[in-house]
Amino acid sequence: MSKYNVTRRGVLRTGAGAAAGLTLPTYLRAAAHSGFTNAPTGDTVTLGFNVPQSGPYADEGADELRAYQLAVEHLNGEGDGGMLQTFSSQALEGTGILGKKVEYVTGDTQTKSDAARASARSMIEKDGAVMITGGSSSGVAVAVQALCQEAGVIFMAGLTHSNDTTGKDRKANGFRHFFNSYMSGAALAPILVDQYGADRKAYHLTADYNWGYTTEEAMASSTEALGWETVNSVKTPLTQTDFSSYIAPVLNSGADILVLNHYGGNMVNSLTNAVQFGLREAQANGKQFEIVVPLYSELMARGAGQNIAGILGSQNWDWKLENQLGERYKGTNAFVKSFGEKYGFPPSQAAHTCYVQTLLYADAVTRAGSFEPCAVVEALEGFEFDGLGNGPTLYRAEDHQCFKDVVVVRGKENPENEFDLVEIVEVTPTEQVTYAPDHPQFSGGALGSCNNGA
Amino acid sequence: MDQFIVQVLNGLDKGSAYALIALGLTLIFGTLGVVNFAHGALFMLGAFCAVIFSRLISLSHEIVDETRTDFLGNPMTVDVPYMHDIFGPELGASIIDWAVPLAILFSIPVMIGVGFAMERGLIKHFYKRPHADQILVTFGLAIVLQEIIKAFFGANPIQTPAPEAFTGSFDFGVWLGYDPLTIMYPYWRLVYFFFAAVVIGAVFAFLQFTTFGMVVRAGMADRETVGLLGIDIDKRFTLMFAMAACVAGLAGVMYAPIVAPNYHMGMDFLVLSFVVVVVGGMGSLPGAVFAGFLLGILESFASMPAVVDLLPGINQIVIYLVAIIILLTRPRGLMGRKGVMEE
Amino acid sequence: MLGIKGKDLSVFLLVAMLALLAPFLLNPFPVDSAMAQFNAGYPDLMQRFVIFGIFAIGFNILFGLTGYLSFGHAAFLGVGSYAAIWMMKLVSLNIIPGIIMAIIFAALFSVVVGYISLRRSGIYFSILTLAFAQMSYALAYSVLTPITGGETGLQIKPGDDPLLSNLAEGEIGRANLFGLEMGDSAILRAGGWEFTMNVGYYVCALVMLVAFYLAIRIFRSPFGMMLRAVKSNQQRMNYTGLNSRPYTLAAFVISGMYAGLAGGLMVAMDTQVGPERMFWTASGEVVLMTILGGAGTLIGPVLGAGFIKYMENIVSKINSTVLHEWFAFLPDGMEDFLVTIFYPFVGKGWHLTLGLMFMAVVIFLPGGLVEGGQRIASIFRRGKKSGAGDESAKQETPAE
Amino acid sequence: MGILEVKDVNKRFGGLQALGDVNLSVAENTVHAIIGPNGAGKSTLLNCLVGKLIPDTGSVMFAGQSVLGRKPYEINQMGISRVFQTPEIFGDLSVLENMMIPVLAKRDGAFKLRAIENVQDEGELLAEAEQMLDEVKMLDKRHMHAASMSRGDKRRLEMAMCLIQRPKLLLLDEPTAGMARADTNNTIALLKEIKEKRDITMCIIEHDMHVVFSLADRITVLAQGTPLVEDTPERIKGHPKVKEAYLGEAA
Repeated sequence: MSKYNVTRRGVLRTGAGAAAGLTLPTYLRAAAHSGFTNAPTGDTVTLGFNVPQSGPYADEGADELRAYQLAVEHLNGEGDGGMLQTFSSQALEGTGILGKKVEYVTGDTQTKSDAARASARSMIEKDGAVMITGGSSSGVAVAVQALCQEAGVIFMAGLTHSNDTTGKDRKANGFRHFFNSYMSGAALAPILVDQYGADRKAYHLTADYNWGYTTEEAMASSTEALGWETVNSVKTPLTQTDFSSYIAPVLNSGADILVLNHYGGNMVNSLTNAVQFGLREAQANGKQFEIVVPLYSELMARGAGQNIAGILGSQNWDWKLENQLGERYKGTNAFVKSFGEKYGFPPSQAAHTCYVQTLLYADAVTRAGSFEPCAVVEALEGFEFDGLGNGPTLYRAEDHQCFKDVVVVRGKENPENEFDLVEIVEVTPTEQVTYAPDHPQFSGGALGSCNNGA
Repeated sequence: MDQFIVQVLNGLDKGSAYALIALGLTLIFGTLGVVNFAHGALFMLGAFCAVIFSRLISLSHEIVDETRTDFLGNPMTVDVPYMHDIFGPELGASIIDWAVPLAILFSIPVMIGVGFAMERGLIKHFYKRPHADQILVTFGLAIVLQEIIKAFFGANPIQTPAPEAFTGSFDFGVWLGYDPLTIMYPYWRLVYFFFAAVVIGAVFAFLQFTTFGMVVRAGMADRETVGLLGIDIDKRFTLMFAMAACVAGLAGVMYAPIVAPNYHMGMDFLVLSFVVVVVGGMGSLPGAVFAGFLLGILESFASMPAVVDLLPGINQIVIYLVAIIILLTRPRGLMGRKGVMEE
Repeated sequence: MLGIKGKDLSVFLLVAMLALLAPFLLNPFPVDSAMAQFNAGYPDLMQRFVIFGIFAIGFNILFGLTGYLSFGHAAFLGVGSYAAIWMMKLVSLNIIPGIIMAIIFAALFSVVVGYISLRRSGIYFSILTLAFAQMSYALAYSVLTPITGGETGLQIKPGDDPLLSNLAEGEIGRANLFGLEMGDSAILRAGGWEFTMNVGYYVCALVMLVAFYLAIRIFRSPFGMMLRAVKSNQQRMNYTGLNSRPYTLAAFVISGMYAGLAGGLMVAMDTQVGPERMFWTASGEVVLMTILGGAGTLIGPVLGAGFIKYMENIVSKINSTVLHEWFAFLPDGMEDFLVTIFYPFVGKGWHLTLGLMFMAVVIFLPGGLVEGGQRIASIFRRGKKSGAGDESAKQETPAE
Repeated sequence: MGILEVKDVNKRFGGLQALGDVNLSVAENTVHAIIGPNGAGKSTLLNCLVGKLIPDTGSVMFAGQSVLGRKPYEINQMGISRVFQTPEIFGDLSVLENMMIPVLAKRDGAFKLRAIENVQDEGELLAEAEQMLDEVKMLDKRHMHAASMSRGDKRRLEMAMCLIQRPKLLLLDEPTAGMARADTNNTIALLKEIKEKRDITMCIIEHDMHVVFSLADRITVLAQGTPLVEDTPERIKGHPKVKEAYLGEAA
């Protein structure tokens, strides 16, 4: 088994206390360790928040970090407690985790897998983090998840939407609360058909990397199942900034729907270009031309400005859920309130999923009575909960993916402020977005067994 | 055929941006012999001139609107731009609407100032230093400029729309005898193309017909001789640098509505602009412009669905592939002069 | 000793000492102290120091000696990494075959790229190498996904069962050297200090010392002299009966092999590869490391690599909480003030500090960090014996 | 039969006839000077001899072998060395290293990968290089940075670098151009010394008649790309055609 052996601040606190005045160095063999990687033995526990702080997703990373800081406050019994009151599991009491005060370290993933792994390794090896969480892209999530599996710590994914994270690259030590490409497709398709009719021809522009592929596949298969036809799909380079040459052929391709399987800056630019080329006003096949963006993000909606108005997409969560759709989404308001009061604006879905993941981890540790990864895995597998803003949710044991309602949203025509850019169209219930663990879009992966590390 | 025409237009449009950036870079690179890795950052600063200017003219004061509430349930505060107070709501709104074109006037002094400060404060001391040192110092400067912008404006792209009058598309097809709606092209992109043509023309005219330009061209050809003639080339080089910064900035200002500016857009263009300059040939202004348009058009063609189906991935690599082929067949790029940056 | 002598030998011994004692030297602060944030003596970062050191040493053989500025060296690192991980997935979890394959593939690829690119010189050469690297990156990211794993890259998976390893069903293979796992560490504690001696690090360090030793030999060899002649005057070289092309190509391939070695080691230490490793910024990074440290000097590139990696991994982790901890002893107003001053330069602002450091080094230390070291050394020496004999020593080894 | 035989060489640049039917024969162990007014084609001819340019027609034979189509380094390996108008040396290297490179090139050929051996271990070659430096009175400067030397020293170093390869033919392209009188005389003395001490053929392109008449055994006068006369210095001095060529230029 693994012999990841690392510095542990927790141990050292007590160790240093005991060793005070000692001059003889103590020498430890890796094998002399029992238990698991970074077992916290002092009165604190360290979590690692690994988010993009530079590069295109830095703002999203900053929002994730805000949520983490809020979660730590709440876990330590500071602030108003946020979702702790609404969480269906009442194991957490605001006294840290298992009585240990929560401390955290931060790192910069730069949205590059190498940098993200370097940062995560430093958290594990230097800072003694017992759980790593965060990230804003699937490449990073998959890379860090694999690292955590090897090292024997828990990975609670941040924003990662590719099927692969809990599909072919799933890992026993990794968990994803965020929804995925398949769910976006399954949630959006019925509503698209409902809004735009079943006789539609779709043209896909797809970011040329894994997330783009899984999203395109999910969108195409779920819409085709309901009668749509996929006219063409074109891959666009990740580094593209001007999409004009990809957008221009769309109008004359016979398609009447454009699906932009893009995220972040790609999405902002391709959508802006599509609007510039008049696709919003165009008519095709005697119908109004429409644009669909499968994965929405508030921050990117802000970047897209007016162009996002009227465009359908899906989200993991939205801060208006409880206000508009009631009790089922309780917890939303509690979180929005504490976040808003601390930072002055409502949280993004990235912030929400990160906050929830931290709480879920803390809760699982508390219920398991141990920080041991395998115990945590066991506590999280098949865990059903409510009150964290998404309604009743299941952490499925087979692939460590959360199953919950998916929010279908539309860009607002006349937003009142820069945080009110989307309106909720409908919520697709859990059953409709649930799939079998061995669904073809998720095949080829195995969780393996949980790893406790050293 | 109609698709072909659209892609030519796209290519010209992309090419305009490449050509403008490469033109400025060639002025610095070919004239002053400075490898300027901060050139992308200058382009980015130009785009942010548009952002800053539109923020400035939409500066507003808050009025509490009791009838509405915000997301926490408190009374809503509504922003009213000062422009509305000064010029009345209508004229004020249209001034704000025209922010990007007006930002040109704002950006010219700003970019000249930036270029001037950069040359006097930093680049001047690096003319005689090895290229490696120039790379390091300008790269450092680029990072610093980027981070300053990031600190103020965040990492997200900032939408900077073109004026209302330029939204929508021009129906080229009708014009060329095709059916309506077959060849549509956005007005703003046409504006960008013409703007680029004007700027490029102005730079060439300036270099061709003024004494200043003649001295600079002579300096590009043989710096030592011009120095020996007793002409104070330094002062002219400062101006030259400021002009190059200004060209990069103008390219950025007008580009803002096409691609929403973000703090690292300069880095995205940096490598490409070096490729364009080198493919055009070191020290050749027409070469840089021509290469810009050539690569823009080829990139557009390569991203046509039919082409991508035939050669998967060609859209990813076409620029580099073409660059390799050109540099192998024409040792000094398309129009390069001998001996410039060959050691 | 070992065929090197004088100043070279002392530089080599110094580097060897630093490398072997790194776990101690890099952890100067007790773990519980506020300054522990600056400790860099944990396995991952130490490994990165030496791996990027190898990369930069190799790059310097090309750039420092011949003056040919390659802007695509990260491609060789990436190719090496992909070769190594496939060896580990398919053949053996022992790192040796992986690293050998990494070097071979990087060498083959660099022969092709070098043969074509070296037909041009100066900026034209730089752009050719850049173009090859960017093409490799773009293809690895997208079209070559079946081989490269695309964006998510390649890792060792539970299903991977290398030919020469007998893994239990579902067990994830780990990189090892004849059974010694790279993740193994011994921890030494003394008082409040803690030192981690990691197997992987020492493997890297030994490889780096070999690489560094070879670099010294190359620098002092007839071949090295020919390379410097290429940089100095190609015309004279050709009229002296020397064909400069094979010399530059050999230098290019050797430095490509160093890059491949670094890529292979990277995989050996952390079994995953992603295509960003080949992006132009990665190529640019090694250029910056070399220039920052001092191009053409032996130890400069290693210093440059260490400097940049330190900034990336240590400064980026300093957040406002850490700052508050540091200044907690001050009165509240002072504390907040200082935190506000420092905050933009650390954590998410680490790039700003990096950019400022680049500018500061190139402005104040034109010869790179090595010059900084020399200046400090000369201050000390002047203290002892007013700097006599210094000049001639420098002339003996112009490319130290 | 001379060591260098140039036959019917023609070279055009676009519409300009740079060389027309040049015939030249340089006898072994003589000093042959090529003179002529500016633009007479002297440099073009020289570049054709060393492989930098390839003539359109004609042949250039050196010691019985054709040099046409060969690269400069191959031609050097055949035994032709060249001294440039402005000294071409390895400025970044020390003087001793400058001398080592031609020695190594002579021994190892155009390319040999000797990456592990130490230069300092090449005792014999070092001794040879130092002896040569001693011969040109530069031994005390052997650790100097070559670029930091005076122009005269650079010229001497360049010649030493050529001579150490023991070439059969030494081509000199205006070796005294831009030199002060004293330096010129030193150079003449050096060349005379070389001529006396070694079995070497020299071919000099020169403007300075003083140099030419002090050194040359035979002189070819080139005008408008074609040889006018070839004769001994004494007879060239009073030759009407030569006067015409030079005076014509002056007028």
